Amino acid sequence: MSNPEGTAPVLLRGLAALLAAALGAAIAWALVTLPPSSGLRDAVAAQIPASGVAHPVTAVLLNFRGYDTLLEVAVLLLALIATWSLRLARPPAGRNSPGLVLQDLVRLLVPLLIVLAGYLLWLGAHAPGGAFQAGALLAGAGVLLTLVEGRPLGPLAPAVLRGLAALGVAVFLAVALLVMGGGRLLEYPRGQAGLLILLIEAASTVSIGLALAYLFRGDEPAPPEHRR
Amino acid sequence: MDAAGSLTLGIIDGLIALAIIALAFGATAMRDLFAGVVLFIAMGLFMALAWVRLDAPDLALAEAGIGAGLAGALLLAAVRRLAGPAHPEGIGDDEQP
Amino acid sequence: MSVDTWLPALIVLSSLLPGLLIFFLDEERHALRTALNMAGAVLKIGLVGWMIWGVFHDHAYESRMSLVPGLDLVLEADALSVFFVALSTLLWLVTTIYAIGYLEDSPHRSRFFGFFSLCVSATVGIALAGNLVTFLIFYELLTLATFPLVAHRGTPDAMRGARVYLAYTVTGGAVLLFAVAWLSALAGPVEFTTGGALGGLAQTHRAELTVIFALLIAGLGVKAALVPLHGWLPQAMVAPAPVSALLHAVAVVKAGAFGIVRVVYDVYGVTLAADLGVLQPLALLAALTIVYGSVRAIAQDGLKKRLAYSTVSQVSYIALGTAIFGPVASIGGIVHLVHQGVMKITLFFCAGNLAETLGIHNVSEMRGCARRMPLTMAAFTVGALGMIGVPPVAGFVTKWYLGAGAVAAGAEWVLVVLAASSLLNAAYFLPILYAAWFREPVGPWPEEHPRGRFEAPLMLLVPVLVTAALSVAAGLLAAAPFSPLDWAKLIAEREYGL
Amino acid sequence: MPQLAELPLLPWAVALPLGGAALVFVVRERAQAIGLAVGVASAAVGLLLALQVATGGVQHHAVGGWGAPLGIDLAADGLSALMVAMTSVVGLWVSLYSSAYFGAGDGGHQRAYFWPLWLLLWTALNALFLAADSFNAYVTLELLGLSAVALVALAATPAALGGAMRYLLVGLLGSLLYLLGVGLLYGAAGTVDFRLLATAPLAGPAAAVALGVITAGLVLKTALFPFHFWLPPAHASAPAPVSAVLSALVVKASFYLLLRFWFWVLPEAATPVVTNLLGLLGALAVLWGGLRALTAERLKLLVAYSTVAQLGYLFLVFPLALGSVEGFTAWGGVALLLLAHATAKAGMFLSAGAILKASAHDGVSGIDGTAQALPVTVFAFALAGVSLVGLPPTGGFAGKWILLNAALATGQWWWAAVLLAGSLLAAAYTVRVLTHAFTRLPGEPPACVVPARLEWSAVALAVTALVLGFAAGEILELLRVGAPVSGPVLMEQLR
Amino acid sequence: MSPLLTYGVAGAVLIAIGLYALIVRRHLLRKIVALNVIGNGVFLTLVAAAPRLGTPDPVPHAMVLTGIVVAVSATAFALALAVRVRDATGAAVLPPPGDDVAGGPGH
Repeated sequence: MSNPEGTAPVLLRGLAALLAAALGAAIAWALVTLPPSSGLRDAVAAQIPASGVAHPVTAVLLNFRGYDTLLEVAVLLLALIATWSLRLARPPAGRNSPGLVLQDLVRLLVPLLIVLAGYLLWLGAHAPGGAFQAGALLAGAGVLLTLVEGRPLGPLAPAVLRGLAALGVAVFLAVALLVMGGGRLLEYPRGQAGLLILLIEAASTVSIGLALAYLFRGDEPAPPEHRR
Repeated sequence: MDAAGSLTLGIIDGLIALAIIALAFGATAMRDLFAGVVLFIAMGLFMALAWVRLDAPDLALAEAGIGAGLAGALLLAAVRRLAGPAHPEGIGDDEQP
Repeated sequence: MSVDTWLPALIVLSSLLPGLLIFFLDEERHALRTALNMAGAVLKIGLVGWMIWGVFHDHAYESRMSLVPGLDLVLEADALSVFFVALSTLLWLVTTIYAIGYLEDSPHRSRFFGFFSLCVSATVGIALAGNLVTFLIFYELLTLATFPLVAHRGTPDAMRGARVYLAYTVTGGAVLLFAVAWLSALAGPVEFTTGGALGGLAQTHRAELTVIFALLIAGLGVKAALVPLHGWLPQAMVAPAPVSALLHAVAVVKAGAFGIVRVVYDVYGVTLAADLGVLQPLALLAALTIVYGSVRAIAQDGLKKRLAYSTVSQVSYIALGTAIFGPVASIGGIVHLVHQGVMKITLFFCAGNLAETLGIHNVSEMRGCARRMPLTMAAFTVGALGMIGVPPVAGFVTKWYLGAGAVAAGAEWVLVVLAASSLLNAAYFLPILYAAWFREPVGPWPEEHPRGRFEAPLMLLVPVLVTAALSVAAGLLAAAPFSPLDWAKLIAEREYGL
Repeated sequence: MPQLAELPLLPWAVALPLGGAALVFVVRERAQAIGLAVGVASAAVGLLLALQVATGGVQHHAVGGWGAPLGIDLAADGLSALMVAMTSVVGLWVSLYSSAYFGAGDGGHQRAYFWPLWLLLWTALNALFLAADSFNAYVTLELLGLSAVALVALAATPAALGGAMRYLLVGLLGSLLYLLGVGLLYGAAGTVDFRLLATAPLAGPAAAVALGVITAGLVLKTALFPFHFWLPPAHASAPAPVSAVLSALVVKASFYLLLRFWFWVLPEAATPVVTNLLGLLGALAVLWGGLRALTAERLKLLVAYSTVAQLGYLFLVFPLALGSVEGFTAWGGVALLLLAHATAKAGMFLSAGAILKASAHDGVSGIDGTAQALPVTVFAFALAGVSLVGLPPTGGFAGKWILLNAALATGQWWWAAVLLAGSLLAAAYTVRVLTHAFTRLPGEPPACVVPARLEWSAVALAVTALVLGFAAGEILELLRVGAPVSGPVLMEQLR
Repeated sequence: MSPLLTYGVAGAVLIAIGLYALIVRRHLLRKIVALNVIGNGVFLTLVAAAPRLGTPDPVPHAMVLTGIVVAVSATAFALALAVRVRDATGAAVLPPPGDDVAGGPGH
């Protein structure tokens, strides 16, 4: 019945078009009529000195709204677990085997990307950049390696691999709870915020890069039933 | 800045916006999946431009790296997998024993 | 925290707890199960006796528990409730004995007796309910507890009968729920009070009250098997004999009738009901049911089916008596709660014995069976004559008071109904008696497997004789203190404030 | 032992399952044991939290010490506490059940992945119920949706994978619409904190459109008729414990957010047209879901459609409680129905899972005779059914009674009629299952051994649904903590 | 016309385009692309809706950054699931819902 390229009957298309147009119009209308406001810009600016970083977005991400980011890293880990739980079949290997040129290019590129990632991570404290951008670069390196070697990383014990994937959540949560003590979750002690944020970001970068790269690969290197 | 400058900027903004819209439409309407994905990646790059224009360099970086780059790579990989033969057996369709 | 606040709850628990325990008993723990059953039944009788004495001396018993603010579970004892409690307690004892004998070595006895006890607990709860919500709760519990009993055999037509039964009762329950919720939304939690609980609304909400009354009767009428809501009763005949006996004499049908009495006397108050003009239609409906049931009964060959239609007819005497304004008729209706119970349970026990010993299921097979099973048939005869209204059996007292009350209330047409129904009763009972006593048996019995030295095992025989004796006693000793009639008079006096 | 009031239970209710999820993912060999332990601990924290709110009133926790609007707050009022407690009770028994349900049959694959996914889902639920911040709620919503879909796909049958895919697409659309609304509200009010939004002067097209898209997205996720199309396939094809969690908890999460926005943030936006429309859709859901359950061929599909119907009841809260002076009656009734359905439906799915192990095939007619093979499990199913029907003395009855009172005392008898029609349909499809279960097969009952944990977890949940009927008073007291509506529990016209 | 408004309206249009495609297109890959288009539209709207005065408000930027990462995670999983569905059913489209045929193993 279902030809993949097929589409829905005309009536449905008409209704869908109507619905979509109405929604779009409503949103545009809402935007046009929005009264001007400065949002939380000034509140953020006022607290930047206490946040441990100079770059406002990083301050919001890792300090003011760090709890969101903790859950966000969890979402990424979840995506990896969920994808692995599907047990995709390996894609037919060897097809479009990379040429020597590409392989050399990758050998050149990967270290560069890793260095660049480290730089972005460090930069995030006071300029655009940070864990996610850096993680993306690491993931890019992983993708390239997957293309030429079929896997983003050298041979790793499955448990170690999973450990690295969960590192971001683990460190983030551990810090959040340790600083809580008697006080509040993620309430960095004065003065140590910058260091702790860097620690969290470093761990997250590794996990983000790893997760994204393995999401690209699709299946788990050593799914349960291959053990024993 | 002077009126002419702001006007040109306004025109540039309009063009970027139009490009995004056009690419989005193409990405969802293209007959050929691969072409659609390519258009989607292109749209991502224009999104990055838009973020720059909106004074959001962080988003520009993230969009280029993650939104366009990695999402694009994932989509392309998926296109390739779907083009390949199906694996009806997957790795065992057995349910809970 | 005195015993006064515990007694009603204890009376319910005295059958509930054994029932719950029995569920977890192993099939083979025959002795322990019997012990639990009997202990519960005897204890209950003791407690009820105590309570009757107290109520007779205007002692008040009330157990109250609040579910949510404005929604209380209330169990309390008044003359009417102990009347019904006494009936169900007594008959539960004999029925339990009978059931133990009847169900020997049939499967799933723990399940059966568990639900059996739950069923009685629910009935007692209905009797003792102190407000409409409590009544409703136990009324629904009764439905739940009886469904597995009807379905007990698990055969296709048992399941069908059970489904029909549930369809009727659950729908009736929903209507009742709606009516009760509506009334509570108007008047708050409706506590049963002698002479009526709705005084406040009498003038302001006449229309609503009339509609709600109709809904209440419709909901209760399903269990009370008022025409045209009686359809489930003949279907439920697939249940084992003890269950049918209980359903017809005590539990389900009686719960419906009792509910009607409660609504008329203790929710609306007979005066308000008469004032709203809702009694006349109820009386007509009851009369119609009486005649209709009797007519249908004649046509039935299946013994239990014939008895079932006879129940449809007989139970409506209660509604009829309730619906005729005036203490005398009320006495007739109320006292029939008990009279019909003992007589009808006798008849069903007999039917069970006949089926057990001789495999007789149809009237046409009963020729000469009295010679083979004289005791059983003697009891059957007593019950049948009682139904017809032959003195001195209990049924006569009922009809006498109904007639007198009707005349007193100036509703002579009721006499016609009574006469007609008596004739019809005779028409479907006398042929049975004649055939059983005076005709020759034709050939061997369908499937004869006598057990024990007597015509039927003692466990089956004794209950029959006891209930038969009770039917006679209720008639003979009607004048004695604490006789059903005496107690019914007490109730009527209190209701009419005489 | 520190005072209950001092315990930082809100953050721990999120941190505990989250850490547990990461742990069982890494230490796969011990996933079962660790997962069960974390489940028990999380349940304990959740119940303590409810106790804390009941005794100490509304609880707040300013994450990072910044406080709204700059930072993110966690908050627990009566409603949140009840939802967390519900999650704890259901989660506890589902964890126990799962520890016996997922064997090593497929190389332990399902077992290895169920635990991290399930604990992440639990994290998402607690985080969502405790979020005082609408954007944070968006993140939890995504966490919830993805883990739920992955758990459905765990069944790995074509039906399950298709159901999961549809579920995922609908879920993502729903949460994107929600995010859009949150963004617009931020533009209009400059905050995403629920309390500040409630006090902010929200008006104009932006607020209206925001509320519109938020409602659309959440209604989509709550599977309100006619957007229920995705629910039955997903819930019916998932592994039994997953079905239980989905029907009992996951759909309630998006409904909870609906309440947050309609009763706290923008109650003034409620017009009779809107509230009655939501109520009407709920009524249609009750009828349609009931009818489909009555005709469903497969047992678990029947139970899934029953969920569609039961969710319909919840939407009666809008016409009956929103903007009415004595809204607490309907508010409490719906809350009770919600809890009763959570426990009863979870028990029903768990028992269905056990029954299907003993039955010939997954059709309703395939379970003939299972009452002999698995009396305990069938008893659990029946008891759960009784609560769904709303027969006394179960929690379902208490809720239904209070809701009836709200409808009739305000003269809106048609909603009462819907409640009764729904009860009759529920009775019909429950009995349909029971008659099959009780039908005695010729010969010996099928010999069948099901792990005791499967049977008794189901019983425990069904019994909880029963007990709710007696705990109704206390529950309503807890619900009053920080409730957006007031009034007596039961109304009386002549007061 | 300020850039905010331009891109905001563009965002609204993207949402409309994506919604239409999500409903109408059959192929799962297209539906997933459509969702990403909606997502980008929402992000644009989010930033466009936020502040109107002077230098930008970093909070919506952080929110959108979170949104982008969540979106890519969801996309990755959705694509994997789509491939799995294709493997199991033979076609990369949604199987019809009302599949209600009894039979097969009890559990």
